[in-house]
Amino acid sequence: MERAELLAAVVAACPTAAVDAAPQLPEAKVPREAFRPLMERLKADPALAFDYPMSMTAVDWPEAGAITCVYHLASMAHGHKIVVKCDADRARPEVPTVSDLWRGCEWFEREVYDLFGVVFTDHPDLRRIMLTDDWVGYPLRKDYRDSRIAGKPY
Amino acid sequence: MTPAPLPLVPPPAFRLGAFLWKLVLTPGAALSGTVAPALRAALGPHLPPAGVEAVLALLCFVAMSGFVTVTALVLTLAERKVAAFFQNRKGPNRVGPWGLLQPIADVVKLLQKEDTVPRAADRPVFLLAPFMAMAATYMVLAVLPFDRGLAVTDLDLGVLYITAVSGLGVLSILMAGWASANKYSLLGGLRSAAQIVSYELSPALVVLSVVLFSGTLSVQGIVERQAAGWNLWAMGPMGVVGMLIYLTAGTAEINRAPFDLPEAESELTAGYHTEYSGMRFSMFQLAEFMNMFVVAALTATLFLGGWQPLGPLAALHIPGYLWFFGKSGAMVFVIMWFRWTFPRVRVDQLMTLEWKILLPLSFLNLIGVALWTALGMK
Amino acid sequence: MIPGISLGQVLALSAALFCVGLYGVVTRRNAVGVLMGLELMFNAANLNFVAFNGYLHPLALTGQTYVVFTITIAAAEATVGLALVVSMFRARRSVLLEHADLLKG
Amino acid sequence: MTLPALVFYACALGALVCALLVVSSRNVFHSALFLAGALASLAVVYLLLDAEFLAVVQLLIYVGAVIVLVIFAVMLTAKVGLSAAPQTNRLALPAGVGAAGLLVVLQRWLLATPWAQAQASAAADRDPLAAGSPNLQALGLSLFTRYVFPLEITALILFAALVGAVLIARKDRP
Amino acid sequence: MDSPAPNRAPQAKDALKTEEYFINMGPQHPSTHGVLRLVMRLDGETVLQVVPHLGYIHRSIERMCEWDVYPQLVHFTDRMDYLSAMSTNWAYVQVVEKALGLVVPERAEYIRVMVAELNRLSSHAMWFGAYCMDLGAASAFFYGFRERELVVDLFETLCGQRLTYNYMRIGGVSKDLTEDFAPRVRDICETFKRAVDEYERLVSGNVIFRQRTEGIGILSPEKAVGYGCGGPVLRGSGVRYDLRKDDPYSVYPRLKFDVPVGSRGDCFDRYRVRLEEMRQSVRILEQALEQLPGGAWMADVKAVRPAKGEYYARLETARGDMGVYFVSQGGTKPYRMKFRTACFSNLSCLPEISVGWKIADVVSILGSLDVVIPDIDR
Amino acid sequence: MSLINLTAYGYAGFFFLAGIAFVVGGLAAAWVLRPSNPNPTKLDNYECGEVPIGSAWVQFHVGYYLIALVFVLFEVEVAFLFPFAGAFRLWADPWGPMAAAGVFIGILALADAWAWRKGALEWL
Repeated sequence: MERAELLAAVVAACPTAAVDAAPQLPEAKVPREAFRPLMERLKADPALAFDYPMSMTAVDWPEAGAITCVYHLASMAHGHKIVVKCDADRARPEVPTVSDLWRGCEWFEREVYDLFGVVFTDHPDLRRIMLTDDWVGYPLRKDYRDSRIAGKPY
Repeated sequence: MTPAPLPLVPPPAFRLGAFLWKLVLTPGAALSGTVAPALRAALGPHLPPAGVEAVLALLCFVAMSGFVTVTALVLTLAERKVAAFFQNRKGPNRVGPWGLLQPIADVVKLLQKEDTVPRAADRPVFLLAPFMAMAATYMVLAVLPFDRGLAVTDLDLGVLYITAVSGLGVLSILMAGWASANKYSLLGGLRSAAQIVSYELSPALVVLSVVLFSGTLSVQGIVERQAAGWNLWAMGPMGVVGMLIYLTAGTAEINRAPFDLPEAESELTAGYHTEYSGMRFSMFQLAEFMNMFVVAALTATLFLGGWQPLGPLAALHIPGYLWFFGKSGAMVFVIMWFRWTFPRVRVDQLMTLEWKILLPLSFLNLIGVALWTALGMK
Repeated sequence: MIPGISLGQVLALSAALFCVGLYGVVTRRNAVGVLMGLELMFNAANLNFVAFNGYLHPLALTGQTYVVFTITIAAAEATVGLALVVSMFRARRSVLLEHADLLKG
Repeated sequence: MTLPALVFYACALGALVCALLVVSSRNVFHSALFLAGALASLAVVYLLLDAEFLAVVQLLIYVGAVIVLVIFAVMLTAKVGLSAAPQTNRLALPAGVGAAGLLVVLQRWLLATPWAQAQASAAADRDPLAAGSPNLQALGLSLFTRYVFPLEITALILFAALVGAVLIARKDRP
Repeated sequence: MDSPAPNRAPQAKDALKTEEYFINMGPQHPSTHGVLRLVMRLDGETVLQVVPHLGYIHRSIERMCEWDVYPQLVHFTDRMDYLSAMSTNWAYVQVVEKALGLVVPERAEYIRVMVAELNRLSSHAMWFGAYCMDLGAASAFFYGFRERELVVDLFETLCGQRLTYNYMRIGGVSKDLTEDFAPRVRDICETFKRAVDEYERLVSGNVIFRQRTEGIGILSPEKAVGYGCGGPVLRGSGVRYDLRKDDPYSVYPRLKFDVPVGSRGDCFDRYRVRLEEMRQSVRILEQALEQLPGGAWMADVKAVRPAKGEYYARLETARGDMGVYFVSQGGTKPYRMKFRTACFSNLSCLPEISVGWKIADVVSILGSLDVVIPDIDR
Repeated sequence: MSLINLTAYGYAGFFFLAGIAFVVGGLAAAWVLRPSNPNPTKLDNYECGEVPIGSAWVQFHVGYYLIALVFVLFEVEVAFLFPFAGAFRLWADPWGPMAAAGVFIGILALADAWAWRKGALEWL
């Protein structure tokens, strides 16, 4: 599916999505309520058939007070790719999980939880994955400071 | 100018070889069944019979300990060299010429290692396990027939004794595995025990078939019976099958690769001797190496005629113990060959192999040998 | 027969082993321990057979033949007994005999 | 004292001490090891009593096989092996007294019996089948001719034991 | 964990329930290939659950990337998948080049293809050795290393490093090929053609090897895709998906090669796919050598300041789908850098596909996934 | 006097002690040379660098026990067959004993077949 078609389909599925065909990959930014239905649609709709979780991560935007979860999805059958974004409130970051749709997202989400502190609701096994269980803070947040590395990266 | 004709003096290497050959031949003739009677005769007038036997026993102990030490050193080096041969590399080559002194260096290293006992361990059992391992091995070594009349002792029930005593080694493994209070050790020990006991059966049945064929249980007697022809072919097709079963199951019984599950390092780190260090560990290792030699030697004894020469080669008058060591060495090489070429089998596959293939096969083999013998007796 | 040892002495050893085994059977709380006591008693009996054979009929093997059979029976007893212990452990999570009231219903 | 007598005393002592430890040790695993010791000592006694085949079979079956089975059973029920609780029940004292009493009675009785007389009249009833053959061959000759029937019965018993044991051990909750 | 039922091993059948217990495999364990810790819940030797614990060598590379300018970040990528560092280098420079809209000289593209394929060869050869080692075939380890050595030596002359190459640059490669590069690559191609055949002869047909790998750890195609697996793990499950063909980059469209796939998704299929990939890499190398153009090996790069925006690019490393995502605010340093590594996703399926198998099979399955721990932990 | 050669067995028994003496020798030599610096961490059980979870003396799977169980019965069978094999050549007419042994083996083969079918030979 071409970019425009793809994004049209996304908008059809989720009218609140802000789509953008300009960047490198077609992109759709959805509010949190619409996020989960859209993802289900992306997986289930045979015309879209996004079955491959390419990547999933988050970006911290302290000024905007948001942590943006970024999902890169691909379709094996159609060969198209899409970026789905969903903002989480930085103060109380919560995003519904999609690990039941793409099992690979289970660990991706754990990593984001570990390093950004985003809670994925209904995630089956939300534990820290890289850091120890008693670690304090979320190292990939922009305001994270660690006394051991503070000020001096190396 | 023509070059001067070469002098007809054998090259030094040849002379050295001839000298060594003489050196080997001499004790062979002397030891073959003459040492013990001579000593008995010499000591008889001076000591009570028990004293004579005590002196002899002590001599046997010293000789056997020397033998064990030397064999272990040679086998460790051989193992590494064979491994290197199979792996496109040189193996030990720094200590001494061609790395020949490497085992000495190993021993020195092991001697200097700290001897740790885990806090949680069952201390007395933990400390005793290596003793048990070595004692069981020594008891088997006592009946190995190195040459005609050259064995520590020749029992009427020789091979049955071997079967019984080699089963004692399993106790040491269970002791070590239990006492270490370590999961890998316990799992390794249990696996090992199950494996050893399972693989005791088919060698026992193969030994039975040899006993049936030879009509004697004495190890020396079995070798004597093979003067006319080695059991390998004297027993017909059953000889070959029996030897293959014996060698396979023997390899499994001593926990060598590809059946080295008890110490499968990719699963259980080091199995039952995970917690052992230094000399205590090396005693297990030593017992394992000696067991490998014992299996090789018994294969040679039961099927390849032990110290008997190969028919037409009897005219060469090669001493029997050289035949024995040659055949055992060949079998040792085969066992090492197994180890360095095969992947490790999985534990349930291992059990399947014994209980569903080897055991029925060795029963059939036994029946075949019985028929063969009964038909041949007329 | 053993030179210097009378039949009575061998039988005394056997009797002592029997009593020790009996004590173990009666007192052990652990079912495996009880079975071990039983093994001791079996062996005391075997020793008797062998001793009588060795001392009184040294040229016949009747006693020894008997012992071959009793060893077999003992082995069978041990396997079944230990299987019972294992089964009991599964059912009760214990091998202590005071917990073995399966028949009390 | 002759050397065999000395060996006998040593083994008798070993067997007795091991047996006592079997019934008194708190750790069941240790008990099993002591049982192995006691049975191995008895094997030596068998040997002294001219029963060489039995001696080796004792090693083969008891020490090599039954003990392994016992140890496996201990490991299957391992927690018990660790408990610091006493391994004896409240019958310990009366049972001890009873066993000791029985022992005393037996010993008196045994030592009072005129064994020397019996030994003197020891039958020279040589087994015709075993004439001139070593121990094991003689046993083989008689087992597979005269005792064929008990032999096959034994096989059936082993069969039954195997079936029973496997069924019992595998059975899940009652 | 959802129901593991469809993937249960056939052996684990009836309900001989005993106490379950836990065993640690790792972090210091011979077969976890680094510091990975697997906590296994076992019933006997049957695995009921595997819980991987990661992060033992987490270095927070993603955060460190935020502190450095773009050209300085290449060396971080060396330290992720250190066994195919050329590909990880490339994955990073590729995305920055895309962000800059930089056209890389054709020669540089060909050089990149060649070093990446060489690196794939060395990585797979090493994997072959390590996997056989996991299965207990110690000798095969050295066969894999023998061939890998040629590649590593070549890289050493090319860029001075044997493992962490730091060879790629934004806009090209750091140095041109050496004089002897072409003949040595031809030599390597010939060697690998023979070597892969030798691997097949030595290992593929071995009964024990087949028993340890066939039907073990089956990963269905749907599962493989759902877990985001890539590379040989994905293709072993029968999904014909190779980024070199399906999401083409660089000059791969000009090169002819096949994408091998498995049929059942078991360990053996993953093994076969990797061996076949080595043959295909040789093909690619030969064609790339033929087509190698002259000219510059480095573009003229002025300043690396990608325009504000987000960029994602991926390529096929030896282990699978490596994606790099970064957010630029227009400066000289990335605002956020994310490496989506192949091993992270490939390992994530381990808990599911190892349930119901034996401990030994977990080793086999883990080995067949070919994980490099620093690549997971980053 | 003994019917059997006790001296021969004496050597065998002595070699049990000899094995122990050998280990004593080796350990004594090591005792002279080896260091001893225990510390609490060193004396911990090895569990791949982690603190062990629970005791190692957990209750094990019944599969091990079943294997040992079948083994004991076969070991008894082997013990019975040794006299048969030893005496085989002494029989003028071995067919009778062979039949006896055949029945004996046959019954136990049935037992084996039963155990096989019941899955007692399946590993864990």
